[in-house]
Amino acid sequence: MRIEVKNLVKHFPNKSWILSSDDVPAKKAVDDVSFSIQEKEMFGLIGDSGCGKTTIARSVSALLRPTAGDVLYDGESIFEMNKRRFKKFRQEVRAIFQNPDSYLNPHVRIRDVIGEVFKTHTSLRRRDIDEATRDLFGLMGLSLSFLRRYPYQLSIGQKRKIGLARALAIVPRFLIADEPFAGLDISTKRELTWIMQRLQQKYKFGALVISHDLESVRNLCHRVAVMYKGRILELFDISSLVNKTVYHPYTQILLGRKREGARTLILKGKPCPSSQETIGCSFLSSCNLYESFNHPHECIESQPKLRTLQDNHQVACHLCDRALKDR
Amino acid sequence: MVPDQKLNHNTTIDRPLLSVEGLKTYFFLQNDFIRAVDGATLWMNQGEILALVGETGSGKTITAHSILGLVNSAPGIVHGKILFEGRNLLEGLDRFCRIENHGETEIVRKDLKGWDKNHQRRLDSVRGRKITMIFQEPVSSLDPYYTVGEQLSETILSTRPGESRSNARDSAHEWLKELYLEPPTYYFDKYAWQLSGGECQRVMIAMALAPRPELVIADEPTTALDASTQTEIIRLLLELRAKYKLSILFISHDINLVLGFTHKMVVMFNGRVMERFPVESLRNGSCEALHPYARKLISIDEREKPLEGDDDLNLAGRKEETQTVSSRACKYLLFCPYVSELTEDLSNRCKSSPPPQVQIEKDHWVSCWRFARKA
Amino acid sequence: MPRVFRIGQKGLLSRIPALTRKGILGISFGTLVVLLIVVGALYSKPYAKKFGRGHLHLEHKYERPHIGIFEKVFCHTNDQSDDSSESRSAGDEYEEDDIYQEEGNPESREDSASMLYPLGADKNGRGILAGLLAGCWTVLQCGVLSVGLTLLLGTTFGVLSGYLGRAPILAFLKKGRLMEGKVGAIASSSVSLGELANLLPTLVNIFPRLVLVIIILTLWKEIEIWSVVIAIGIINVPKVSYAIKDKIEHLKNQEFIEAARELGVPHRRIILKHILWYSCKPIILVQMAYIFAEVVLVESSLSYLGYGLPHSWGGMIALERDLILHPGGVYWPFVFPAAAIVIAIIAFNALGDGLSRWFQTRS
Amino acid sequence: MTVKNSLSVFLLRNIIIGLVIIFLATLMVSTLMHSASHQPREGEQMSYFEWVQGLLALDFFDGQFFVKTYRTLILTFGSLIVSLLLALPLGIVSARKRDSKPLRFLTGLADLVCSTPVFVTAYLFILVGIKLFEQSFAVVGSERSSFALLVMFLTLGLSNGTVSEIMRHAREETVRISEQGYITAVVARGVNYKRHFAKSLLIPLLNIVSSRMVYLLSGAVVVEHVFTWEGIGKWSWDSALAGDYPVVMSITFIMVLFVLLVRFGNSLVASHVDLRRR
Repeated sequence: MRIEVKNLVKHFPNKSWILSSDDVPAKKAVDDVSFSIQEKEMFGLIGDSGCGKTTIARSVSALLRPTAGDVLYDGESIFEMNKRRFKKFRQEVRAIFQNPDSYLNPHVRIRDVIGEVFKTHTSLRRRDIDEATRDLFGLMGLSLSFLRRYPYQLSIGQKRKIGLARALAIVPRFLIADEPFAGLDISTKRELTWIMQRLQQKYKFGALVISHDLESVRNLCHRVAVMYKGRILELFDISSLVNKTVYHPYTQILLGRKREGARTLILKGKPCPSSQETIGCSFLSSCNLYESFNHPHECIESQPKLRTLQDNHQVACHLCDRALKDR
Repeated sequence: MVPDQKLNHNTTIDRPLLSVEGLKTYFFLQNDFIRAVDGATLWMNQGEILALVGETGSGKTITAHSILGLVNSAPGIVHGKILFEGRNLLEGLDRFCRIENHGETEIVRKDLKGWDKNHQRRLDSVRGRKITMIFQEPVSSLDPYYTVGEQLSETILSTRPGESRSNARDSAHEWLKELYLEPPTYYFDKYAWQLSGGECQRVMIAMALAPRPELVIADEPTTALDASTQTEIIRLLLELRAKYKLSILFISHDINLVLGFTHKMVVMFNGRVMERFPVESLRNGSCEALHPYARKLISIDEREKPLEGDDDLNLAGRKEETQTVSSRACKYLLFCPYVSELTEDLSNRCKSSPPPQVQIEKDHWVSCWRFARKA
Repeated sequence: MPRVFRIGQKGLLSRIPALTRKGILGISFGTLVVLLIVVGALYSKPYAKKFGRGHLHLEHKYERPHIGIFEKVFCHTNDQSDDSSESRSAGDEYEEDDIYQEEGNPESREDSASMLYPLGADKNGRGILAGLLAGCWTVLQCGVLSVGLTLLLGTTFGVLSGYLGRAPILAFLKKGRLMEGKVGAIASSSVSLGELANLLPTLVNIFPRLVLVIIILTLWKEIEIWSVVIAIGIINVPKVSYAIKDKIEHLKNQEFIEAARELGVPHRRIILKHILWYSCKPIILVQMAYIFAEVVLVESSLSYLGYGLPHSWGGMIALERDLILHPGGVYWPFVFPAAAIVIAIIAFNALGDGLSRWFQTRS
Repeated sequence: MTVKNSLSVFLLRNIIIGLVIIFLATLMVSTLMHSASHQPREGEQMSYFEWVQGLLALDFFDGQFFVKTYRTLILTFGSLIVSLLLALPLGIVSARKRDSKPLRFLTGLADLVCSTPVFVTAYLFILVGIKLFEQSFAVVGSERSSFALLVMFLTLGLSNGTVSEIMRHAREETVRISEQGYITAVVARGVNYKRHFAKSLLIPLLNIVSSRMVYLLSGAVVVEHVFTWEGIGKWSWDSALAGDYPVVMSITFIMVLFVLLVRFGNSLVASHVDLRRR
């Protein structure tokens, strides 16, 4: 059982008034992205806000029709499934949403939030549902007093946990977590990570974990893809993250927010001007390799393709292999 | 760029530029006080970068707002001293506010109008002139109805009265250039909602630096930004600090980030300062965290397994318990791992009165009764 | 003047601001007056049966009120609406209890007079109180029916225009390459299903309401309750539908609608449960109160202009039009109905205000 | 796309939509009139297209028509100004100083008094006038002393809940704006925040004013009745009762046009202040 994303492209047309024809170039949210996630695999998708990772999450959970490309679930396109199959898909592939303040209906008690999951996918009776909910909360280490509360009575971390509980109420085979750690304190983030690890080892579900910093997925995921402006720049195993063998300058920046890394990054190197649009490599404007190799022309001319550098380590950069030789 | 040694042996003169003593900022909600800041004490020297670290709700932002007098919900600041360049910004304001303690219950009598009038008058020469601020959400802290350039030149005009508009425009352009917003003419006529977060934050920095302040309060300036932009912004800040001899009060919740470039670090929890470190020696391991909370916060990245009671750190779930504890007790009492092995009188002290700040070594202060006894 | 912040128990007086903030004061006042109106409406029929309403007693023309304080009040010349409103609400209690004690014996002349004219009589010698009670009945009937109609229509249009949103109705033309470039863009972007559903509220909303009402009313030969109900019900539709539309458009940015879709909840259930039941309940309740006030306003204005229902407060004022210009110390014939209208409107507004505050504090 | 281009697009869009709405509205009224129960008088049986032809030939707009329209517009705008003068300061100040008891009382009082129906207010004024100035304002005829005009403005401006509505909006918007991040930032910069505040308050105020216009017009119907002030409000009422097709149609046309123009101006100003609206 695997999820496969094939050449996914999504354009958002600019808001069109009457009389304004669509000559305005549409915003490319996702630009020809393809990857696949094996069964029981935790796949991390890292990138800045607005790089299209949320768009990918929403198309994988069939909330958004891509402009081109396809998403296969067990080799079957989720957009051409028949009703019965699709309902099963809805039950097997569950998502955690990004914004804890808005993915819970402010007027619904937590009990009913969880209860709705069972109501939709099972034919349990009221009492059984309550029972199941209580078991679930016990498993997630949530206090039962939350059941009677409304979302505004919970802290962000607790809302996050409720979101996780809502997704895992009926154990899915695949979990899509969109920024599950955003806006959390370090300690709460840690705790949530631990919970997810524990449950993943218990239930062995695969997951697509989306985050904006590399650290939070470090000891959660098995494979990581780094996105920038709608493209995947680097795709590697978590091992190469642990022993710091990542090559793309952008990934190095992301990694650099670790202590001494941050130090060197912040102190060495100059503040770069704000990024403009280029036909060439999208990362050109803030690329330090580009500086050190004194401005090679292929970076400006062509958008680099994702190609294998070592075994299961792919990079989309013209200069990375040169940089590797120089080491 | 900032040369390395400038950070290592800090070239700071030991004259406290800003010192906050026993600051208390309360809010009143549903018949109860929210003690956002409850007796916070911190100080920073001329030309150094002080990191104010804490988790959400630890009152670090409220502290910053209190320093600049931006707290506008009642009762607001009720007690404390804010000394800037040796001058108390709350001079003689205590006659407008009385705190009465009847056992556990606390009554605050505050003449909001009188307090406000005098406080604003004291702030006028400082706020926006000597102390400026950089905010957390750059986009929403710029007025969407005026162009960036207008707001920048407006700020410049307000700090230098008698300046002609054209001069203000020119210096606004210079400042934009200084922050690598090239070409300045392009950015001058942009609105905040037409720029990216990073660009907006640069504009905010320009506005903060244009009056040539002594102290810049940076309230989580990089939290809302992307990973790659964060480092740029911090680089910029450091570069400009070196250029204009600024002191920076850097508020953040991200210890890894802060350890990279600051001189001193102050850890806050529930409106009180728990511990104060010299960052350099903390980085090279020559000094380690003593307060249980600080240790938990700093070492949290090395650990793979949770300590017990890690999930208790957000208080929202445990409100009822916090109410049973006296408001004067140590804020960390509920979570302190040493509670069991405390002696009788010590635990009584922890319950009854706020712990004092004890100096362990140079620039290393802990506020915990256990060390108070040792000292 | 220092402000005091004190933990723990507070005096009742110092709680009043908090009560107003929570809207409890408004709600209680509103409900009180609503109850008064209901009681009056229910009592109007038996009262009329007992003492008669329609037929004239010309010998009682401009009979003075038979309740002491009003005679005192009307010795003073000028009167403001608010102190007369006090007298009105005071008067209600008077009516009720002295009606109940007098119930048995209306035979002696004075008693029957003081029963017929506790609030005096009008130009035709009819009892003001009888008119007020009858007006209560009319307002209640009219209000309930037309508010029901308004809510029905308004909710439908609101949900349609909000939920369908900007789904372009002619998009398929563009997709089918039937319309290229500008024209296609115009068509697909201008006419969306949501805007189509929003058309009727818009049309109603740009009309001066009374003009539209009278135009609608001319459809019927003579005025009966249904025509008024329909007319007033229609002109209030935009309020509700806009409120619901805005709410839904605000909800669309919230993720929980999407979360429900992701869970696999069908659209119908999302609309009915998540949008209408959970999220729009407060709005609908608040709007109900406001619309009720509107109904009282429009209905009384209609019958004031002489094209409304028979027994109505507005009509009672209209009857005394020429008297008002030169009142020879005779104020009660229009003070009481006016006070009734004002109090009713204020009460419903207060109710709506209180409800909205109440719901605000709850989330 | 450039700003100028977007502006022209914006104008064109508004105009087209306005025309469509006018067409639909008049069509609706004409169908209502045709299916009305009145028997129209001889020779006044008129179809919609005849009316449109007459409209294009400007048949209906004689001097009397313009005079009446002018009177009603005077009445509407005058009362709008009155209610704005009362509502804006109250609303804004009460939002700035939330814990001052006299203000709260004052706003509450205004809230109550100003939701009374027009004719009640009118009679209060008449009574006060009779008692204090020994004169009644309800003189039959069209000529008015400026004092009487003022009384009419007051009557319409202070009733039907216009004041309380505007006041409520002003209050809420003031609170909302002063909680905005950029106001705090401006204060922290030591700059005078009043400019920023006023500019942010402008758009919501314009919106509420333009949406209250319709209510003022419908209130004008009653006011004109009470004070026998011959404007199109009274005229429309009478001619609707009389089933006078062309008059009702043209009055409808004028009123709808007026309302739409007000809204158009509102959105124009709004889009000028806030470029995001284009």
